[in-house]
Amino acid sequence: MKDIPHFALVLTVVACFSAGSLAWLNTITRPRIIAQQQQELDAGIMQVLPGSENGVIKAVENDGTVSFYKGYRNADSTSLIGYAFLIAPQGYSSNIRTIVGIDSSCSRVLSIKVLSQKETPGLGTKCEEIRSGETAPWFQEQFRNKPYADLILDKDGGTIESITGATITSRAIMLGVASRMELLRDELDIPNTMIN
Amino acid sequence: MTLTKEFLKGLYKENPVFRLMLGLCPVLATSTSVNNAIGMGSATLFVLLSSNIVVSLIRKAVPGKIRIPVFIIVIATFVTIVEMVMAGFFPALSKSLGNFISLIVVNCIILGRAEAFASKNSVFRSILDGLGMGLGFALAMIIIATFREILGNGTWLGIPVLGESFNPITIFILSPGAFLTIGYLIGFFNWFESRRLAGK
Amino acid sequence: MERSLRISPSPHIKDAESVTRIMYMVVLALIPAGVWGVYIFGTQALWVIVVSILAAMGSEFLFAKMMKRPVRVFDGSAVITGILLAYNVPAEVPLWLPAIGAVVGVGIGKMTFGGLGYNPLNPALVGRAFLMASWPASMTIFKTAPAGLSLSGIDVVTSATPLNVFKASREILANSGAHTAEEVTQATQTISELYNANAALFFGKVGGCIGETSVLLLLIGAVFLMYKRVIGWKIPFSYIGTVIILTWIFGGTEGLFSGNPLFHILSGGLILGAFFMATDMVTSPVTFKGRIIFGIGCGVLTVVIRLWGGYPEGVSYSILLMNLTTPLLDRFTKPTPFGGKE
Amino acid sequence: MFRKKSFRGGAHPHDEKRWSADMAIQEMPLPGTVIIPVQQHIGAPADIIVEKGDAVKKGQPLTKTSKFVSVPVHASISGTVAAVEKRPHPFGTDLTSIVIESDGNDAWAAEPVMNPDYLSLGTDKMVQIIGEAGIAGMGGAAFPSHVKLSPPADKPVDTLILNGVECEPYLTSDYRLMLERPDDILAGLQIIMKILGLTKAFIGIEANKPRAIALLREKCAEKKNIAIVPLAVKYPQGAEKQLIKAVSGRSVPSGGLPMDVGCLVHNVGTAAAIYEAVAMGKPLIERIVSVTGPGVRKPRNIKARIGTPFADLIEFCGGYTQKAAKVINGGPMMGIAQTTIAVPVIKGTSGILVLDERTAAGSDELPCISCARCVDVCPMNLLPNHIAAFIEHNRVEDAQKMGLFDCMECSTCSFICPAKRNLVHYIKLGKALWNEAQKKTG
Amino acid sequence: MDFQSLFVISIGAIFVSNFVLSRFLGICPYIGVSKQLDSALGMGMAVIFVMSMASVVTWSIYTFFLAPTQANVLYLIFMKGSGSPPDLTYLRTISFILVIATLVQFVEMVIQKLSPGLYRSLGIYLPLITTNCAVLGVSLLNIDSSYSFIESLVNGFMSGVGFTLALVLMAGLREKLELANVPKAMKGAPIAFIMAGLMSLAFFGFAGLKLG
Repeated sequence: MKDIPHFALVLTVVACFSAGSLAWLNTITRPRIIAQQQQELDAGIMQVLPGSENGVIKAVENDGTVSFYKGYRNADSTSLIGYAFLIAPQGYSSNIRTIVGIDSSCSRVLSIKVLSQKETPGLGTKCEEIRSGETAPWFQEQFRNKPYADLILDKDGGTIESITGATITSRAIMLGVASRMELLRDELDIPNTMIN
Repeated sequence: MTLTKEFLKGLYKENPVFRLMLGLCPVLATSTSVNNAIGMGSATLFVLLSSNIVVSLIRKAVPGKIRIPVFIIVIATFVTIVEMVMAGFFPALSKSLGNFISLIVVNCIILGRAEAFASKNSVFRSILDGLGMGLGFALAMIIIATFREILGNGTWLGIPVLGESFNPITIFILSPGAFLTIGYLIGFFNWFESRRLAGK
Repeated sequence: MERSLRISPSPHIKDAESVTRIMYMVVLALIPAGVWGVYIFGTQALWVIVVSILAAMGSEFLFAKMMKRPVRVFDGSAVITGILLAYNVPAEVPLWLPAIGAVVGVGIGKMTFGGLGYNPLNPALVGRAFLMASWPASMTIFKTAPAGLSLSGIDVVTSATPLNVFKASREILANSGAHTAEEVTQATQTISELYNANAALFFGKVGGCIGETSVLLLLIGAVFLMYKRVIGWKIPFSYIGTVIILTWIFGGTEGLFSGNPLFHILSGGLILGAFFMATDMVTSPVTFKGRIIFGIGCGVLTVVIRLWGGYPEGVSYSILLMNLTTPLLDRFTKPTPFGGKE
Repeated sequence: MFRKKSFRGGAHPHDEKRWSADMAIQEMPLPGTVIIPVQQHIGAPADIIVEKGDAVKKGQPLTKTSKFVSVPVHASISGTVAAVEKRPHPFGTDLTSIVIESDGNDAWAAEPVMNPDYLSLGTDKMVQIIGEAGIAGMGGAAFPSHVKLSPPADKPVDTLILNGVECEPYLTSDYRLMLERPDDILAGLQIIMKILGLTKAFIGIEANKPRAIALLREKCAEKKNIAIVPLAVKYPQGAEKQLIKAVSGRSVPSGGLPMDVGCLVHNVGTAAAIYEAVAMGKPLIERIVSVTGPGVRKPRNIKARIGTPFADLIEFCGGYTQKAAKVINGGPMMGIAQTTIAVPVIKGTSGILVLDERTAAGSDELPCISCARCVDVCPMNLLPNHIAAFIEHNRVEDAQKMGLFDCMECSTCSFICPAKRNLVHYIKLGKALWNEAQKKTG
Repeated sequence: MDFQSLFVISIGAIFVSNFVLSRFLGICPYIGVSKQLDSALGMGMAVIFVMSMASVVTWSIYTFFLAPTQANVLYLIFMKGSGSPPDLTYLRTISFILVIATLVQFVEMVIQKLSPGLYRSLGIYLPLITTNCAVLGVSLLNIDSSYSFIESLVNGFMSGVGFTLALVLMAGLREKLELANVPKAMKGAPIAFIMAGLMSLAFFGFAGLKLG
């Protein structure tokens, strides 16, 4: 048992070295990681709120966490383009992190962008598929300028073409967009009559 | 054992994946594309090499009874370094490898080499061992990923190789494909090895 | 007087039944359903069947040669694999699809394990699951309308199997809040139409995979096999019985005990699966209790997948899953030897 | 029809009794030489008490024993001991045998005399006579009969069953015996009942022998204490444990004996032999043998001396047909194929079956397809396919855990197997391997 | 805590995204300890136990020591609740693996003391579990999915059950494969992988399962 101080010493030294080096490395990489995440998000928001590239994006907080974003056309934030928000509906095998931009009256989708998902390769992953000759994912493009009332899949008699063999993924995204829009309307106190 | 052999053994004779069958979880999980395989392979190579060096350096200072915890701390430190660097500089790769970067820490090859080799050998030999084993691991991953990506996606390193008319056999990038590919590859290497031995 | 005599261990007489005979009896029993499949889906179905059988036999031959094993292409088992695989795909599939399925089923599912008798899973179902995982889109398109026949009011062009229609309608009813009143009414109406289509389902005037549509013809084959004692009653009856009970309890749209078991028996691949695939000797338990539990397990899984799973039909997956349990079932239901303690 | 009782499992091979069922028992001409193996029963062999060159007479004991589970053999003809040496035995190996050359006189050492008062002999005396007469179970197993008739006091026997099932295909010797000597059988039965102090007994007969059932029923019309039980035609109906189950509903415990459930089974042939021994003092020197099958010209039921070579019997039946290919001691299910017909008839030889090319043709073993037919038919409720697979892979211990030693080698599983696997062969091998391993470990 | 979400987690952990067959965690013991049913059962029980324990412990460590929240113990003690809480999440790998290694040792000692019988049946598997990536995997997964305490516990337990299910099925099949006529080169691990592939193929039947 007289070894114990020795053991403790060795372990402490090793642990200190380890903790020290990690802490140091963390100070270097952490800002990059945060910046990267922010950049990705900003890029996403700009993409789903066309016109905001030259303006500003403001985060609206609710109970300390970001609830949604407001996108302005100009730098002095007077001309509102619309709102953007993140959704992560449960798809087939993952949460599909998607950013959605809607217009200022909360009545139509401007554009959506899937940020990350781990759906079934070859099926659900087609929500990010770009068909040859096109520049944007066809599935997400269908949401462009789609009125709230038209957020219905073809399988349910609507106009949004679902991904073959991946109805669950398609429906998850569609319902995710629609239900968050509804919530946002309540949050912004926009009466339902305006959009129907 | 000559130094050359020390290095080469990891590539074929004691290949961690095909012969020793160690550290298979990341092999199966992240061999969906050659890109991921290279990323995972390099990460493992880095951790293996670094931990081999450090373990070999401190081997005389560490009492035998606490060597395992010390090794684990060393390995975990390097894994965390990889995690941070990857998240900071290769965000896309970091995202697609996910938790399997963290899980390098429980990859049996790394602790296995630290315990079985680096803690008993000089730094130089440990470097060669780490390099050989790490490259062997990475190579094995790339081989598996090559089969899976070409069959399952029609591409290699993202470049279409089988043409437009090829209808990818999606299952190869799904979980059953991983098991089947590695099963048949190990079977092939067994067969090859028995042929080789019989030829001698 | 003295002559060279044969010697061999007892017994010195053997039953006339042989593996090959059993296999070809199954083939015979499967023929009527296939003929019906070709009649309603056209010659395309015939080609699918032919390609599938040839691919299964061909890969059996090649793999046996490769592994330097005795070649038993004509023992009938490869033919059955080919037929069952073809019966489990839609008539519309491109012909390379059943070919690959048969090669995978026989090559990976059977020959890798040492050939007939050693395969842990039903080779045809392995082939089908492989295809399903790789090309789900091709595997679930039922474009060919049954010749001149259709379920009233149901669009046979887009999603032609009754179970597909059922599942879609059921989902609408389950989330009625997210749908318009009109859709809900239509779904209710569709389900009641399905429930009233027993005759069409029984005679096979519906869309679906090539060999699964005609309950009548499948039952004729099954009765033949039972009469010939090729298959027993335990697995199919416990399987179908379980489906009846569970769909009656949970299958309804108006709470518990409102389901329509008859619809669930007659539609999809249940009859084909229960009598021809779950009873596959190699991959099902050998003990009495084991077979009963096997059947019940298949039934439970089929209903779970049909009602709550990602696919409209769960027969093949449930049989595959139960195949995995076969060794355990055999082990834990080992009968007490005669005179042993019960 | 008859109300038929039975057991779980079993199979239905063609009974093939037609070859010899209607052939009345014929006496063999006196053989020139008989070969009498010392060991014809289960248990310890007896000591030889004659030497080469000795003159012996019919019925004279050739061996003597002091051990309980053992019986002597007797000379079946009069003549000279020509040799005491190893000779081919129907069990497949060469065993010590006493070869007697006939003097043509067929003279008795002691002529059997009818003792009208035999039933008043004491129980112990009867058992002693039976033992000295060399009677061993004549259904095939050849267990010394007097041993069976001396149950230990703690296992009282209350049910006696006479086995007239003869479920092996082809064989008709018991059938002919029942038809031609029913009185002897019933007298033997009464002796056994007396020894055991029983008032009631059963005779189990398969329903495919309606004439035998009717005849015995008629004979027993006044004897209310003997019940003739028709049994379902199913192999192995005649196996001891299955017969007990069918008749009495009792299950002999695994590894146990019939007396554990208060039962005792004797073959009808044994009963007749017991009668002859007790009432007339005649030792067991002859028995009924069915020589039958597609390989003999004139299938017959023969009363043959113990020790008569198979060749003589086959000759007496007109010799082989063109197609004859296989000679079996016993029935086709459990009998043993012979390499030579120089082997003699022994006490347990109920038949000599000669099969032709077609019936004898074996086929290649295929892998098991788990069709479970063997499981369904196994009268012992085992999983023969699994046991055999374990033995095939040299895992005897696993096989033993699966009930290897519960198997009675009735061969029903091998018969039914569509993959033509010799399951029973594996099982026999497994038992041998296990015993060997046990011997090694002590 | 609503029962339904726990039910969904359970079904997911056991069937839909089975730890071994779809997440590829714990492959080494899955291939290594599946030769015999008895040892598979023993290993399974040990894994269930350790995974539940580890889920609880690592969740607590993360929530109270690493995560930048107001409830962070370090923040409350050393910074007296002022300023912004420190983000130590980058230390999760290293802290989790140490905690798991210690936990396994500890569990081993406790079981040995309290129940020698249980120790004999589980003990030999415990050291193997330290390098079983399923344990670290479930800990990370709990954090990634932002599970609550109870959810983490249930997820840990049920993932262990899923692991055991796959392991036990595999053991049964491999005992049967021992008697099969598998080509020589494929014997042992290769055929086990093929079997695993087919098993995960069969488990696709559970994909998209939505109970509740």
